[in-house]
Amino acid sequence: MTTATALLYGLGGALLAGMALYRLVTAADWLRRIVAVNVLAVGVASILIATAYRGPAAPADPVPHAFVLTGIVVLVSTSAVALALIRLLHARDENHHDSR
Amino acid sequence: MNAAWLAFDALLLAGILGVAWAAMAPGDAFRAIVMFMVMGLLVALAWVRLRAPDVALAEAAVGSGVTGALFLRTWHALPREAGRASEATAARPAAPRRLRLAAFGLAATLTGLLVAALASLDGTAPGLGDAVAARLAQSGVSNPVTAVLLNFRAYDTLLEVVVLLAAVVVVWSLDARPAPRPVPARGPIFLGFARLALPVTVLAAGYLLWLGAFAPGGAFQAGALLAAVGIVLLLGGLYRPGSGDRRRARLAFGLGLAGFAGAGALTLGLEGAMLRYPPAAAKTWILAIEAVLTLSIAATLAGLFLGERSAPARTGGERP
Amino acid sequence: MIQIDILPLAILMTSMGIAPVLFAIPDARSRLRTTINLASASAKLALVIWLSIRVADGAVHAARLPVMPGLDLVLQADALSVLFAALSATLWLLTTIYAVGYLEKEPNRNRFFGFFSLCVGATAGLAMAGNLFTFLLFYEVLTLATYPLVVHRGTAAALRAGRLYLAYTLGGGMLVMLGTVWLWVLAGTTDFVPRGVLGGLAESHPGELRLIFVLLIAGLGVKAALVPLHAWLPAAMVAPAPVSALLHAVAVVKAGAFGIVRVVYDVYGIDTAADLGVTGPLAAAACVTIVYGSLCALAQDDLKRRLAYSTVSQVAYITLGVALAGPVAAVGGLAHLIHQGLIKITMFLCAGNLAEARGIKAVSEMAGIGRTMPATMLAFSLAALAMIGLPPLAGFVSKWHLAAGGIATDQAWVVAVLLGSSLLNAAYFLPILHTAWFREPAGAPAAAKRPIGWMLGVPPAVTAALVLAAGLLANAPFSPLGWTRFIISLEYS
Amino acid sequence: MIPADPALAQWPAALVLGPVLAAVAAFIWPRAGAVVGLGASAATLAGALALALQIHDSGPIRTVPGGWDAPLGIAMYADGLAALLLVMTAGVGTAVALATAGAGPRQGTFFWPLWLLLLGGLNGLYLAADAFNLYITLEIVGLAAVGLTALSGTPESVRAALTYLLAGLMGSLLFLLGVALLYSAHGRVDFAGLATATAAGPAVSAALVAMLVGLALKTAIVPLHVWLPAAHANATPPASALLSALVIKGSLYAAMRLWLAVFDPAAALGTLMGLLGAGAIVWGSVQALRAPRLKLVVAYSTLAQVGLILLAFAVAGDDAAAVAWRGAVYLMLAHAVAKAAMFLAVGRIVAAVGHDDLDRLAEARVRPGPAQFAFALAAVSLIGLPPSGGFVGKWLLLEGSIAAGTWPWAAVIAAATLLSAAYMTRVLAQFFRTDGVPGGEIVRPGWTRADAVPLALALAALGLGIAAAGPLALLAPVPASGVTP
Repeated sequence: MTTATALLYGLGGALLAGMALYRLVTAADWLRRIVAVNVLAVGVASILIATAYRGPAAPADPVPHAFVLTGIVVLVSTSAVALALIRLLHARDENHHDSR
Repeated sequence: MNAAWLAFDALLLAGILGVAWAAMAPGDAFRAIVMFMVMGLLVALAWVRLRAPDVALAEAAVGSGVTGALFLRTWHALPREAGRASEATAARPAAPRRLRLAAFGLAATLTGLLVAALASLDGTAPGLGDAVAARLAQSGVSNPVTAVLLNFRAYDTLLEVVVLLAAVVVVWSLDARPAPRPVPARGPIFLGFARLALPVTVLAAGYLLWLGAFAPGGAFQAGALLAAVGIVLLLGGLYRPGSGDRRRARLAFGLGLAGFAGAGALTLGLEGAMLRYPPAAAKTWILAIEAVLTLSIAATLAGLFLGERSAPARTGGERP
Repeated sequence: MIQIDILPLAILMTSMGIAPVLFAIPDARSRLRTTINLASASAKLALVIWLSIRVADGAVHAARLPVMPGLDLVLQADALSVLFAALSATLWLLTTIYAVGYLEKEPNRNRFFGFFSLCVGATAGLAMAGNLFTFLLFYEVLTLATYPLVVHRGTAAALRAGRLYLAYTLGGGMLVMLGTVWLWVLAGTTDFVPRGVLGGLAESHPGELRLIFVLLIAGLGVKAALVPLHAWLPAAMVAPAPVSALLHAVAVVKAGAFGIVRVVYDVYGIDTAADLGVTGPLAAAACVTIVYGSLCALAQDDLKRRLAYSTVSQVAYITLGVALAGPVAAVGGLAHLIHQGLIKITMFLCAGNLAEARGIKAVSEMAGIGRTMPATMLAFSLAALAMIGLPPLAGFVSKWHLAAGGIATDQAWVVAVLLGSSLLNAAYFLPILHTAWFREPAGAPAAAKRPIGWMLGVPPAVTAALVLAAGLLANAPFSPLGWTRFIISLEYS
Repeated sequence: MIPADPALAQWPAALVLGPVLAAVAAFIWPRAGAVVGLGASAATLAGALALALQIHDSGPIRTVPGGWDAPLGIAMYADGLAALLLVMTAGVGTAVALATAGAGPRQGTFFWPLWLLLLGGLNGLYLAADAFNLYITLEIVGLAAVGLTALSGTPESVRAALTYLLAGLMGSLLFLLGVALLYSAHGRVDFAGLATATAAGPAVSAALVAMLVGLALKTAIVPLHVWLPAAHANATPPASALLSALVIKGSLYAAMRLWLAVFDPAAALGTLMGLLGAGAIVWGSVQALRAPRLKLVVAYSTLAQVGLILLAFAVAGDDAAAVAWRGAVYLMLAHAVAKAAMFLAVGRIVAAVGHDDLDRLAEARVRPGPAQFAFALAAVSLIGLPPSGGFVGKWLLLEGSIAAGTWPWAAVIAAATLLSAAYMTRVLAQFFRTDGVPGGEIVRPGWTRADAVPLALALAALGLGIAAAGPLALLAPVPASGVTP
């Protein structure tokens, strides 16, 4: 890591990833797990953005930025699918209850 | 100066970590979602701080905004009586102690591994910043991130649009579901706000798209804004999809990818390499692709939000 | 690279190629199926006869298809191939006739005959395999094609037997595969060459070669029913009679014994094998099997079980002949490959007829059956006497050579084993004959279940005649003994 | 920029663009889905075969879409290994598509765009020579696979899809984490550059671990397999066929490619992979032996088969490892063809019998002979008995481990064979058993056209054991090939 700032955010990303992994494994409901996955992604993004940082004066490396941008779109797509599945699963459960 | 900034960074990071922890903590789901959205905004702030304004915009608009909206929509669909998204969607009851310990071990390992890895880096890896800068003039745009996304590594972006389409195909394939709950009536304030805000947002989206060529912004950020417009329109009942609109929606979803991949095929034929633009016309190609993408991304994000069957027009008791 | 030779391919395809056709023919169209079956079996027999003439003339017939780098699927006919191919082709024709009659009304005949021809095709492949790799391929195909036949009846007992069969034979196949791969890694070839392919490896890697030998022989010993790898064979007698014939005479146990012959002669070479000191233990294993199988046979009342244990014992003669490492004994062992096949198929077909005609399955139920079914019992008796080794029947010829070979190689103890075994043979076969011919039926004779038509009657009669001929005409050039001498003259040149 | 022969350069890109464009078409015009899907699958197969022939004759092809060379741009790289998997995917996919085209329209509407997206994603994955590019293709594959899982619409399948999605998502994020670390360490993510980059510090090791764990999650390597049985056993038959035949191969291939071309893993890590493989063999087999449902047996067998393939990671030594890798790839190929046949056959059996309860199969009055026959033939290849692709793969794996002198792996391979024989026999015995049918005649329906595809695939799995010389010739340089020709 080039600068203290970058290192700081990199380590922050590592912590975020660890926290998210812990919650991902222990979470009791699906919604919370999807939140945790999103936090995990922020942790990864943090490492990438920190890598790109070249100090306050120099322009940052745009390639990791492009990676993160892509990752954000990929993640929102995947989250949307997961949430749609959760809704469907719930609707099924509810139907099941109604039919009883 | 430097120390002050470092203190700010540390504070911001602490805030992000705290909010993230709260967002993932058990308890009220609504609060968790709000915390998550707040985290997105703080993260965006951090990205600005790290000179990544494009990413900050995307994080705010997509990572926090659209994802947050998706969460809220799901939260709304979950049963009230069960405290919304605790038991009803529970994969299993609260984690037993052994599992918590194991999870802690895993998490600690991951963090430790990452810390060791990051600490070992000495910053000698040059990265590709110089390479981008050296070729920026040939790329057709002056915003380096846009140059990477739509020229140097446009193939990645093409595949990213494939992911987006795949997501909407899957969401729409989950259609054999019962009638969704009727959308609650929106109050006059909401509608008034909507009438005022929408044209402004559309303008802002167009500006972002155009801006992306030389400053932070671009198709994805603009698309997210436009998607917000669409969602507000649909939620407020200001626009009611008709029966033929589902076909039109599919067309809109597919259009971006069709355009992008079509450009890929065209360049493959013309230039002998997928997405190698004719050097003189690179900017035209990029802007054309971005324009199509913006519209399609907006439609797709809205489509992801709404799903196939839950367009408000269909909730008025048409289903038995 | 690819080498095409019509003759071996045709011999293979006359049985394997028709299997898909047989699968596709609906059960009801039995005449079409029988026509195809008999036409192919006859054609194959004719082709094998032609092949034997060609091979006797010294012609080389080889087809080759590369499968993996350096490893080819090779069908190459030599004198030893012809011996086995002729046996299986002859018996296939007869067994097919028998099976058509036997299964006249049963369901799933398309499946049965499809797999039956696959089995026989695999046997032809085994006979003509030009290297150990090809042999392994057909060895496993044989296992797979036999399983549906063993479980054909679909009963719990049949499935149990099938499971046991698969457990043993697939385990054995795995051992053969391990040995083959190891040999390939070590020697860089798996070709069958008279007097072996190992060259100088015997000096440089004796330990590994001994281990490979153990792997190969243990794997092949499963099908050859060497004790203690034999338990599947008596269990498999729940299968229909034609399948028993297939297991005991035409294909399966013969495949194991034939493989042992190939490994000792054409992979290791008899001299190398003897130098490595592996033939002695093999001979000992064979002797144990001979005696143990006979002792077990004594204790069985169920006729097919008794015959099964007899097979365990008799097939080990072949192994013994090879393991004695001398030309005379080898002639005896190889000739027994044919003789035992002819004898045992006669007995199983007769046993099948007894069960079909009168429902007789145990020795104790056979009292007086010689009078009600004289033709069947005559064939059976001839075979039993041949197996005991009564001159001039086929069994005598092989045993004589084995004993002479033992003496010639200074292993006179073999004579004692053979005498003991013959006495035991007599002890479990003669009571059957006595019961059948001389005992009065205990009660009323069992009612006839169904008539024995020509399809069930002729095949055992023919094989019995062959047993007689193989003994009487042992010195004719194309007799089993004559052909065996020709083979051995090549291996011990 | 490198001047590429345009005729060659177009193949890899076209193999990605074609299915993607077809997916859009199939999505926009659902009614044309089957026509578009079948046409695009067949065309992709033709293209993949042409590419394979080209590579066979003139060596690997490397192209740079966009005209910007790596590391700034993205390279696509097609060698024999990639070509083989391209052909496998398009071939199996076309067969499954044929089988699906006959099924009802309900399934067709979304099946076609999902399958075509999967096809495009997998093609991109095989051709990727860039870690980030690989990540996106993995996401495409993952999403399409989740869509296919949920296609049957049953609550079980939806739940399975959700679990699968979450596992896959976690896997991709771990993979992305690895990419981030690689970029941090080396400032580039192209395979060729990463392979030659020096200094394998903690960051690179951490990247390797993160990527492998992520891919292991997606490949369902025991103990990260919990999502697989439910997902594969509750999807529709064509979806199950695609999921088990192709989808897990994508991430497995990615792991293989990284292992061979990018990283230089320590021998101990290889041994660990081998141990994981052995564990997967035992666990998968034992579960398959105990599973109450036919589809579950088939799903669990996938775990064991993947474990077998993992053994190649453990074989060291230049020549021995090369042989073992060829065996592993061939096992992937054989497994794809045979498992697709098996799931389609199971679909036919369930359709005829009405359930897939293993203990009650022997009581079924209806015996769909052709489908059972296809199942049995596929089982032969999965067990690894000759003549079948599974046998060839197993032989090479065995040859590699014996040549390397690593006897324990050879023993594991032998045990895997016998275990797989045991659980397959458990199923076959139910087909043959007839004395459990309570009264009445057994009905044996004859051939129908729907039996053709599973049977053809099963026969193809056997054919791979005879016609192995061609595919193996493509693999001849593995693993010597990096990503720069």
